[in-house]
Amino acid sequence: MDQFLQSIFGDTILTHVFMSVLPLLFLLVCAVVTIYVEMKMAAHMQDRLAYMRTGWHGTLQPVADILKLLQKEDIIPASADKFLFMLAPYIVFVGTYAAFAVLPFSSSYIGSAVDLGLFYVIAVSALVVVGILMAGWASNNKWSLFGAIRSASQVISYEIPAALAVLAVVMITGTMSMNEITKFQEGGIQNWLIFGGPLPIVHKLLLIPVMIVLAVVYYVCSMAEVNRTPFDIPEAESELVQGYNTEFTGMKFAIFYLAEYANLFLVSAIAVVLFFGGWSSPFGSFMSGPWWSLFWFSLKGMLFVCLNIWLRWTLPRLRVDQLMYVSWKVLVPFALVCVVLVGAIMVM
Amino acid sequence: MGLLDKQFEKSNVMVTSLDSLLNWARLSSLWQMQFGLACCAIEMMAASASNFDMMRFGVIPRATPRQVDVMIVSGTVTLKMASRIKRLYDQMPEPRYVLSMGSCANCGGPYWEHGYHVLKGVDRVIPVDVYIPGCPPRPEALIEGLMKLQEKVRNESLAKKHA
Amino acid sequence: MIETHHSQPATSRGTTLRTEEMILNMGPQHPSTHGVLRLELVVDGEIVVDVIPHLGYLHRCFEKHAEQMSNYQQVVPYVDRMDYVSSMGNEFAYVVAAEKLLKIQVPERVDYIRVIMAELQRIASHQIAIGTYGIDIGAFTPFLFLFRDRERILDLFEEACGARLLYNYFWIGGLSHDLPPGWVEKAKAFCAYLKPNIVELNGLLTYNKIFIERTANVGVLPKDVAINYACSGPMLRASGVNWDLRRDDPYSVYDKIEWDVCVGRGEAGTVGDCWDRNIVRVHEMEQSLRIIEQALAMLPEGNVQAALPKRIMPVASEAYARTEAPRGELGFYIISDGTGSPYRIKARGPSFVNLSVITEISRGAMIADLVAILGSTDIVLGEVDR
Amino acid sequence: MTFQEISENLQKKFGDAVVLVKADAAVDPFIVVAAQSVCDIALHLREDAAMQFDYLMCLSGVDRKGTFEVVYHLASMTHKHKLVLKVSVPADRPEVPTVESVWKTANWHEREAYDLFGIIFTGHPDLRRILLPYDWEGYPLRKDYETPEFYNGMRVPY
Repeated sequence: MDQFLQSIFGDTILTHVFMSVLPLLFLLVCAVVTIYVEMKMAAHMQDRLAYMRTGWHGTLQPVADILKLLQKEDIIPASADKFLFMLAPYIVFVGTYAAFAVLPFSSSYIGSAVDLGLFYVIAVSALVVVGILMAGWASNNKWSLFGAIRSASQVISYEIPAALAVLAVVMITGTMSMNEITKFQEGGIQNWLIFGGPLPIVHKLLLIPVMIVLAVVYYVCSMAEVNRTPFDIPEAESELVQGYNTEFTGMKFAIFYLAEYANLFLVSAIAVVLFFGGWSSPFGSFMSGPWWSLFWFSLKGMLFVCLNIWLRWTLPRLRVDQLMYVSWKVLVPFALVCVVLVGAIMVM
Repeated sequence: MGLLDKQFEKSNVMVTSLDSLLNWARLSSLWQMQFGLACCAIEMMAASASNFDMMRFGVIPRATPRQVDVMIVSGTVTLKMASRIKRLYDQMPEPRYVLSMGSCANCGGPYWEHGYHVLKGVDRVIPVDVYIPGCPPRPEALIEGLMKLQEKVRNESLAKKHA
Repeated sequence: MIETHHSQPATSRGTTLRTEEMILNMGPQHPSTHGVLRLELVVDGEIVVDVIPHLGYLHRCFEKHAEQMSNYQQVVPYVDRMDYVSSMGNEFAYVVAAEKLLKIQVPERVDYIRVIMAELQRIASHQIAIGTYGIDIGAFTPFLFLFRDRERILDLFEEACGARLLYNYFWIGGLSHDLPPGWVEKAKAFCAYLKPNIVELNGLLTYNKIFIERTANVGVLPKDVAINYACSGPMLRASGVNWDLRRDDPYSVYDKIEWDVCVGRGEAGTVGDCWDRNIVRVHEMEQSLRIIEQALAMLPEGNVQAALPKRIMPVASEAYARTEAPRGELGFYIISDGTGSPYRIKARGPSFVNLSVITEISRGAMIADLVAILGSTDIVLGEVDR
Repeated sequence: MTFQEISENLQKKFGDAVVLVKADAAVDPFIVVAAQSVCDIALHLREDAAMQFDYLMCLSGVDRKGTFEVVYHLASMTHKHKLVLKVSVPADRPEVPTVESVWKTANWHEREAYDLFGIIFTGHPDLRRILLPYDWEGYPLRKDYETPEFYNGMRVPY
């Protein structure tokens, strides 16, 4: 892709701009589609139709929502910390966007093929929490503050098991580059890491149960990181009104809104890369190629997004202390044991 | 009224087509304030629930006044509550609309005569765009009121009105 | 899971490191105050140290209106609007009190129809209670499932009296309309329709692991406290008190019908916790279906307006009558001065009384628990404030 | 216990504090007691093993034009009997001792009676207005109440 663009534009700044805009484009499309899918899916689970009036079955609704939010008055509460208040949504968005840069969307496109891709994603997505904390603090609203503090404590606790799950994958593949991890799993569904990866059969059989546990651990953590039910306590509507974004209006809220759904896709995409073969086709070399890999990547990502939506609209919400319990007393020990097991199997 | 509303001296093709786009966005995404006052709130809930499903029209209940476009005053406004409603209205960003749902919010309803603690119509504290009669109005009536509001939004313009 | 009930608030334990308590205002516009209740919370981090309820945001002067009406029948529409989620239950209580004052014996058909309507209303009311409780805990879908079923009940009401929410159906000495033809069959069909849906509800919400974790052992209301605070209805029964006015102080024809009083047994945690209050409501829906089915089978023929008094003119006297409304003991104290207009009517609303215990049971809980406790008391502000 | 037995029990124990026993009332018979001893009588009614009125159903204020009445509707969950107890106080000094220490539920009921009638419950731990705003003037359920023209700048009448 790099070479392709360079052949068109030459080695100019334009190439780099184009390369960096692509993830943004992908992010926006993802967010808009996810918003629509969430509302429609939730509605159909609940014997409803939801959006019907904007385009075919309301397909243009997210566009209308964003366009409307653009027109809204921008209110900054009088007692808010104005600088942080204005900055917070952008920090959240930047955190999400930056993480999209290293996602391998397709076999021939990755925004930035960093060697430490996974490390980078974990580091950068923590920026989102900073933004949320800023938002909650700057609003000068007690409910927002509650949301922000809950969010910070939640993400800190859930990054640990998530990082452990990632660590196990890194131990198997021996690389932190997201593209390399995907390439490691190429060659069909049996080579995906959830099924033990392309290892000798004994290793594979031993790895499968461990990897399934790790995938579940990672997925649960990812739900917590994007603040979705049952882990949506930072914006628990019935408790904290809207949590950290209570005081945000118009475009600022729209940015939070988009970032939230983009984040949802991001964590699903990372799960796909780690355990489900990334952009690689489940049928080996059949249906593979740059465009097919983009298709597979999006499809797998959206499937996990849908799973998330399904869970969200089915389950109630946990309480703060129960949330911590799940993280520190359930997920961390499981992940630790799995990491040790993976190490033992790899040494074998 | 939006920020750009009535900012342009003259209407022209650009303004009118922008008008219709922006108005379309506004009217098809009327987020509603999730708060109920009295009996009408139950009918409002019924209107959002599966059988009537106001979300078909893009109406999503939001808990915070900062992110809503339309406030449905669903029920009796008491004198104690009136100042709160005023504050909630003030917290809403422009463009904002108010639906007065039910007789109590319109004019005091059955409490008009002896209700020493009832505000006789929410329009005494905040401006109202659409009044929905009924005690309580059926969900269908609420949806009708919503469509009247959409009609109103559809006719808004960025151009200044010339008398 | 972790026990969060500290008998002592955390601030009073530490002496060296003292944190500051925060005063938090919840309501009158808050998603989980079920209307316009305002709670002033003193919180220490997430832990609630004290709760000070402020009511009256929906004080619609019911008692003043009742005094100003020119006859007793005109009070019924205002009674409807007290607990607007269970209007039939309110009307029932009021007409029972007025008939006690006037010493009217209504035809048996009227009594049976009233029982059927009141029990249908109880189901509808509990459906809202459980549905909004689900929202409080964070589950949105059960709410919509319950509202879908509730619409069936409203259709039945609408067919009988023409209104969806506020009916003015029970008149003193009779009913405004007889049942339309075919109504009984539809009601029977509804009973058959609802039973599997209650099972589905239990699977989706009541026995959900997270729901149990959130509600069991939370907001425990001991038996003696419940009685001292005069709690009633599901709130009282969940605390293990076997008490139901339909059985223990019978009115209308409840003594001719067989059903079980549902009592909290502490299946998921302690007796009298939020989960018990919820499960009592679920079981009461089942029992109400039993009552409706029996009453439909026993429904006699007759003229529902045969006992309507020509002029309602009681002698100077006073009467207090109480009935088991969906939320508990709903009583009306009517004083007549011998004229056609009531001298004073006092409504004893179960929500008002049940809410008064909230401070007692939510000290030391977390904010999320407070929401759960408030939801489980199932208040309707129209009745709290009247 | 029947109403007869309860009233005899009270008369024996409290003598003059029982002002009136109206057993032949048209619907519910009632007992009127002296205001200053209502708390002791209430405690006795709750504690006496034969009566055990552990449940205060309702507490209402009534404006009798010249006097105020406070009406206590009691019930016993163990014996399943009921009793109507009344206290009558003059309108110029409407003071009744609180029964909050006997039945906690009386707390809010008494606040409501204070709010709407202006009856002062002496010894009440938290006697504030409950339904109306704290800065409301007058007691609306009194028969001579005039609805104010304005409240906080808002016109009250239609």
